[in-house]
Amino acid sequence: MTMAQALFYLMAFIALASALFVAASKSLVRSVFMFFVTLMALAGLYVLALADFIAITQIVIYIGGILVLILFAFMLSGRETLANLQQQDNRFISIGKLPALLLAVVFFMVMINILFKTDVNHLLWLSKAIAHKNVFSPSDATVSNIGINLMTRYLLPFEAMSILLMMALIGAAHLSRKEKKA
Amino acid sequence: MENFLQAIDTLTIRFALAAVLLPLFAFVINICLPGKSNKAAGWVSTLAVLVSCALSVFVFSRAWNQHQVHQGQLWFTIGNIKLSAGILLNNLSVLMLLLVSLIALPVHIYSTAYMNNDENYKRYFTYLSFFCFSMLALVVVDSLVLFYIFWELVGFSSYLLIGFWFTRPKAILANKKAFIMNRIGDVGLLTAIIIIYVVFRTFDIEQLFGANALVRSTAFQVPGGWQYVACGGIFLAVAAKSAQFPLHTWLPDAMEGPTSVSALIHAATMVAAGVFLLARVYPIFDSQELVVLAVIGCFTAFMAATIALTQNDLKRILAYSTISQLGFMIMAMGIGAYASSLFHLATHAFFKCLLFLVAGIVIHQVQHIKDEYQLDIDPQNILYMGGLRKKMPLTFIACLIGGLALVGLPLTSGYLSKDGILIQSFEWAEGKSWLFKLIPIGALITSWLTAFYVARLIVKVFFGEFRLMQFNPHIKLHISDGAWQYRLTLLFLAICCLFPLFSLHPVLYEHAWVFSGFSRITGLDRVNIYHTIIPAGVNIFSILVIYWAYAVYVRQKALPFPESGLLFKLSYQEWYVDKFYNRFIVMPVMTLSKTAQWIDRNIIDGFIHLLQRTGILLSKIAEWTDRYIVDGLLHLIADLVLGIGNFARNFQGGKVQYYLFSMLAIILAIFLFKILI
Amino acid sequence: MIPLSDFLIVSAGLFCTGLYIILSKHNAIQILIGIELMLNAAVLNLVAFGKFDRLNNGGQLFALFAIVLAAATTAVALAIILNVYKKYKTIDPGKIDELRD
Amino acid sequence: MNILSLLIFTPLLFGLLIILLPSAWRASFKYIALLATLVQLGISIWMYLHFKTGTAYAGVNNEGQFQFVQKLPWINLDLGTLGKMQIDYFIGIDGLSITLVLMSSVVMVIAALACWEIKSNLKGFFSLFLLLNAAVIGVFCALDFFLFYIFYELMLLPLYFLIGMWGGARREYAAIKFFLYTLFGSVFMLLVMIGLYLSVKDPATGNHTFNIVQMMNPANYDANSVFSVLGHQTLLGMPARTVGFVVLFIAFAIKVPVVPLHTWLPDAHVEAPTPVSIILAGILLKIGGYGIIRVCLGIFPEVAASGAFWLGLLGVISILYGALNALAQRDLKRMIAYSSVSHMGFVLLGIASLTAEGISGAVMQMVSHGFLATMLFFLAGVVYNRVHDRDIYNFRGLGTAMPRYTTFVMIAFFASLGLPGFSAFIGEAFSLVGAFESPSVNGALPYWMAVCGSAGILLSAAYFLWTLQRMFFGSLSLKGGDVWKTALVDLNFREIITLLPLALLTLALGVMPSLVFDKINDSVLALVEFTKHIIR
Repeated sequence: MTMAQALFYLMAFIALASALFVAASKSLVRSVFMFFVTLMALAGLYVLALADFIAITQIVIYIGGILVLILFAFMLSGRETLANLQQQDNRFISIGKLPALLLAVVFFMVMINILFKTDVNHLLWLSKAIAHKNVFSPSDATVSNIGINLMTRYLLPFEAMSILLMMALIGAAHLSRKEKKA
Repeated sequence: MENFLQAIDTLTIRFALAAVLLPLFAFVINICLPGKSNKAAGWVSTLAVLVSCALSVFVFSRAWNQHQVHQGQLWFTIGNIKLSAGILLNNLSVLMLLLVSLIALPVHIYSTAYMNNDENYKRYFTYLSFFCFSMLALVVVDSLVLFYIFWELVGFSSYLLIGFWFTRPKAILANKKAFIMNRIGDVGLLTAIIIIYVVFRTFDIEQLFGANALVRSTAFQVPGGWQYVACGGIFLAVAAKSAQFPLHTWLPDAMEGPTSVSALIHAATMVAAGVFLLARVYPIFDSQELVVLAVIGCFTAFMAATIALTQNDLKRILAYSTISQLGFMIMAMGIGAYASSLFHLATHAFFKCLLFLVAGIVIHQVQHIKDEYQLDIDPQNILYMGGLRKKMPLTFIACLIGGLALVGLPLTSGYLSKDGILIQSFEWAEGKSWLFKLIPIGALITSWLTAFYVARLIVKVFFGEFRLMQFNPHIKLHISDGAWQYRLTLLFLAICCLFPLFSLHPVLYEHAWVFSGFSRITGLDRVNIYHTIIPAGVNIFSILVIYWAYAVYVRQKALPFPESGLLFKLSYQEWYVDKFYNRFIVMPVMTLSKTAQWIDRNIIDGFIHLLQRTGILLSKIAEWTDRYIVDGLLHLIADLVLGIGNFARNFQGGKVQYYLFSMLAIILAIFLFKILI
Repeated sequence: MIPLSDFLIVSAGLFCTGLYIILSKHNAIQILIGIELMLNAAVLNLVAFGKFDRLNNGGQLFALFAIVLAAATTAVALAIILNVYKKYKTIDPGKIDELRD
Repeated sequence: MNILSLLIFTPLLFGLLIILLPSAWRASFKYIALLATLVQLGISIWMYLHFKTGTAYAGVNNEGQFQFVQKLPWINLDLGTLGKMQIDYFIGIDGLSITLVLMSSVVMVIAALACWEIKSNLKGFFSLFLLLNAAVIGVFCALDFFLFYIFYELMLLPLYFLIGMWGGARREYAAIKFFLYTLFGSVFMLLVMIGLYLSVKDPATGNHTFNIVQMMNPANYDANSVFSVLGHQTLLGMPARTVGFVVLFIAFAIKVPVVPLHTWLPDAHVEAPTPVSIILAGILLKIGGYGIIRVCLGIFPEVAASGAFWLGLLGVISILYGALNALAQRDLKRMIAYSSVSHMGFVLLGIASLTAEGISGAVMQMVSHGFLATMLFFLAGVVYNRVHDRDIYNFRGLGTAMPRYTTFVMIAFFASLGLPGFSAFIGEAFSLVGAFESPSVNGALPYWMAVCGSAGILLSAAYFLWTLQRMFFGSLSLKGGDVWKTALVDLNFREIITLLPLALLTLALGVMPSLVFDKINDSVLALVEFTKHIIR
């Protein structure tokens, strides 16, 4: 087992375990922080998938942006809200949640089944990509290529994305503003 | 010569026709006259009758004992028969024509005074003219259909006149009874006429009953004995019209009409129509049927005479005496005394009319007293009268003459006709078994009974004291013979009741001119003892009876039979005939009609309703099936859909997580489905 | 060399965990977290497949877009949650059932 | 334009006019209806005067001898192998129908005059009234069975509504009873009609035909058809022609009405408004009698002859039973209604005798009863309109309060009970003559039937006189007291001019029966001859 593999399984375990904790945790704050761990583990997994730029983006936007946003929204909304937001009955397994659990487990099994049925590792286009040497190698520098692609091939989605982002931000700001006395 | 005769005949026919139609014109004119009590009406009618009387005299003089005159015209065609309407003048019809118009004339004159104060004066004369028209037409028509028509029309006009005072309950009951009883006779006559028609295929009276008549030449035979039905029908008609037992009870009740009407219709003319009918269709009867007639006539005569003995109503006594005399006539027909019967019909018409008119005057006067002193009495009850001979001498004399004629004492016309009948009845019974002898003996007894009740009537009304005085001594009698119309008519009729009008020989009936007109005469030869002994015996005994009655009622001797006795009751209650009819005929018919109505309501309609209910039941069943089975299926499907819908609705809980859950579950299911299959 | 399938299995596990959170939690923010978890599972898939597109970087770039979009989504979602709370005094989506039939 | 078609469709045109006029003009509707009936009366009088008599114009079973004929092909469908369907618009009249047509026209005028009492929904009433009018005349004129049936059914519909909407208290009951009874009859008639159609072939074209006149000729029947004279087919175990006759007879007997089928009549008459009562009694009942003569007797003469005993029996039962029922009635209109049953029994008796006198008498009785029933119902309507009561026991002594009215009542009553001089006497007497003649001529009826029939005359006198005595004579005494006394005014001008012609007509027919007999005689003789011929 190579180092990379060992790391992968470690990261995968951390990610899954923390995700399960998020699901099981009674405390909202705890689950938010454990979600932070999940995201970090995922970023590691991205690196292991040879996507270092994505891993960085993950840390910056998700952990630096989204998570902080959640926490801030959480904390800025006053005591009452906070208390209300926290009150919850969150046992991991209860009669009410059994169908959800069952569904999730079955779903998981189905997906795994499909994965094995399709034999993902030997898909046709993967084989072709390997044959055309269109596969990242751990030594490749990927960031410059991403930048070139972003400005050339994916310019239109990129611009659309930026406008969408701006609209979303303005919308969020509008929604969360204090209403004047109507 | 032939043509000349034809022309004369035509003239006679025209005169006869005019005599018949004049009252009809008077009738039409009277209808058109304005006002309720227009006095012109009386004069129109009287004038019409006067002229038709004159014409009748003329026609009589032309046709009596001449060849018979018969002219007709096509009336209508039905199938292959041609019905003609025409006039047949032979001795019988001209005699009747003369008689009817001669009686009608004084009655009309009398009525102008008698009805003077009635508010419906015009209506009275309208009806009276109509009656005269029908009666005159009845005697001259030549066809049985026409005969039937006028037969019923006289009945109808009698109905109208009996119910002339239609606000009186008794009058309208009486006229209903009269019409219905006459209807029984009419139905019989109609049946008889039709049967005769079916056999001989003609309605013509001359062809049927004339000199060379069909009835004589062909045997009147119908399969199944229906010729007896025809004779029975004719007999019913006679009995109804001439008030013979068992259909006589309408006539006493008919006295509710004005007295002048009773005189004309219910004494002299209409009731004699039955006898006239017998005379018309005489050849149709064979000897057995004639015996039946004789028995019925004799019985009626006897019964009516016994009833007349005890009645207190002046007009009822006269009515029963009319029935009795009509019985004599029928009996005479039955024993073959054809001419005597008609002779008696003629004489009876005069004296009975006279008696009624006298009664009318008396009643009128008593009515005046009653109105003046507000007495609660029946003005017709003879018990209240008495002693009137001094107050109204002319009336008394007229009544006496009429009464004597009715009894049949010599020098009167009644003597001639009645004794003729008696003598011939004894002759007829000669040589037959003793049962047949009962008929002449019955007739003999009846004539003595007649003497008694006539004497009683005259004595009670004209002799003794005026008995109303006993009730109210203050009554002042200022009554008299009345207006000139009264005197004139009484005088005229009283003269007609004496013998010279009919026979120049006062004692021997065989010399009467009436007999010369009719060929079927037997017993005119004085061959045996009856012709002497009977008139003598009858009259002597009658005088004794009259004296006895005088003794009983004036001298107040004891009554021959007590008032509580069975015989008295039988007589007073008119032999219980009316009560019998009410109980055994009227009531059952009413019950039958109620039953019919019940059947209609409950059985026929009940059946319909049963059908209806069955229909409803079936439709209910169908509806149930429809609702619960056919619709039920539909509802089942609907409910199923609804249930599924409601089940599905539960997913629409508004809970986003459920939506998601169900969505995923379905996707999963599809996946699993795909995988497993 | 880490096999592709391992990535995918991890991704599936994360996805199902997120799914479970979404279905079972009564708190909108936790549900939001579940959504993010599922998004991340997807992004992991993109990245894992993106390894086989060196020239165009399709997988990686779309993973990038997805992350950015997730950020925007979160912002909007949080604003909505706060408003919902203001109006209904609860953030349990099970109790906000005015859409119910 | 054929005059007969004109006669039939004139009222329809006027009815259309009424429908088109705005309701605001409703006051004029009755005058329009009256005008329509008067025009119709004028036409039928013209026809009566121009009606030719003589053996060459006898009609009955001879198509060429009908008068005022119009024959147009109407429905001609080529049915391929089934041959051609041939329905003609074929109208014409002979002696049997002319007097009835004239009588109907007169009665219609009277009914129109009686319509003055109608106050509600005038447009509907008068349009239905005129529709009924057209249908009734059509029935008397139609010579094509299909056309006959259409007119026959067309009568039902307006009558149902006229009774059901403008009638008395129990009008729905009466209307439905009437409707069901008559519908029951006509449905079966339809079956027989189709059977006849399939049996008869027009000799000229070889097609099946609905022509009534051709149905009378035995030669026109297919040898193997259901109703073939010689074929002796059976239906339900009975001879087919007997079944056909019985079914048709029942259909018409309901209309007449013959006794076990009569109970619709008292209810319908009592509940119907006066004009409808008049039409019902005056005309509708005659359609039954006319149908029996024209259709039953015409098409199935040999069955009629063999069944004459039963027809006569039903007639006699109707006479006696109707009269007995009339005797038990308290309601004036019901009494008159039952008297109609009794009087129409004479019609059946006359027809059953199968003699010229009997059938002539029956036709005369129908015409006469048309006028008299009209008069009686109009008179009953008069008193009902004034005080809304018809109970005989509630009145007494009307003679003093309403002398003119009483005069007309007496005329009507005495004419109805068969007083000579009025038309009913001639009708009843000659029906009886026919019945008495029958045993010796054709043996159809026994003597006793005729005797029982004449007893009906007696009973009719009883109930009419009882009513007269109870209601009109005596001293005035009314249930409603002074209110009624003021309400019971004597006849007004309109009522007198309505009643006077009727009284004069019935008198005229009684004095001059030739007015009817002259016109019908040839046809009746031809009919009797024809039935004899067929029977032989």
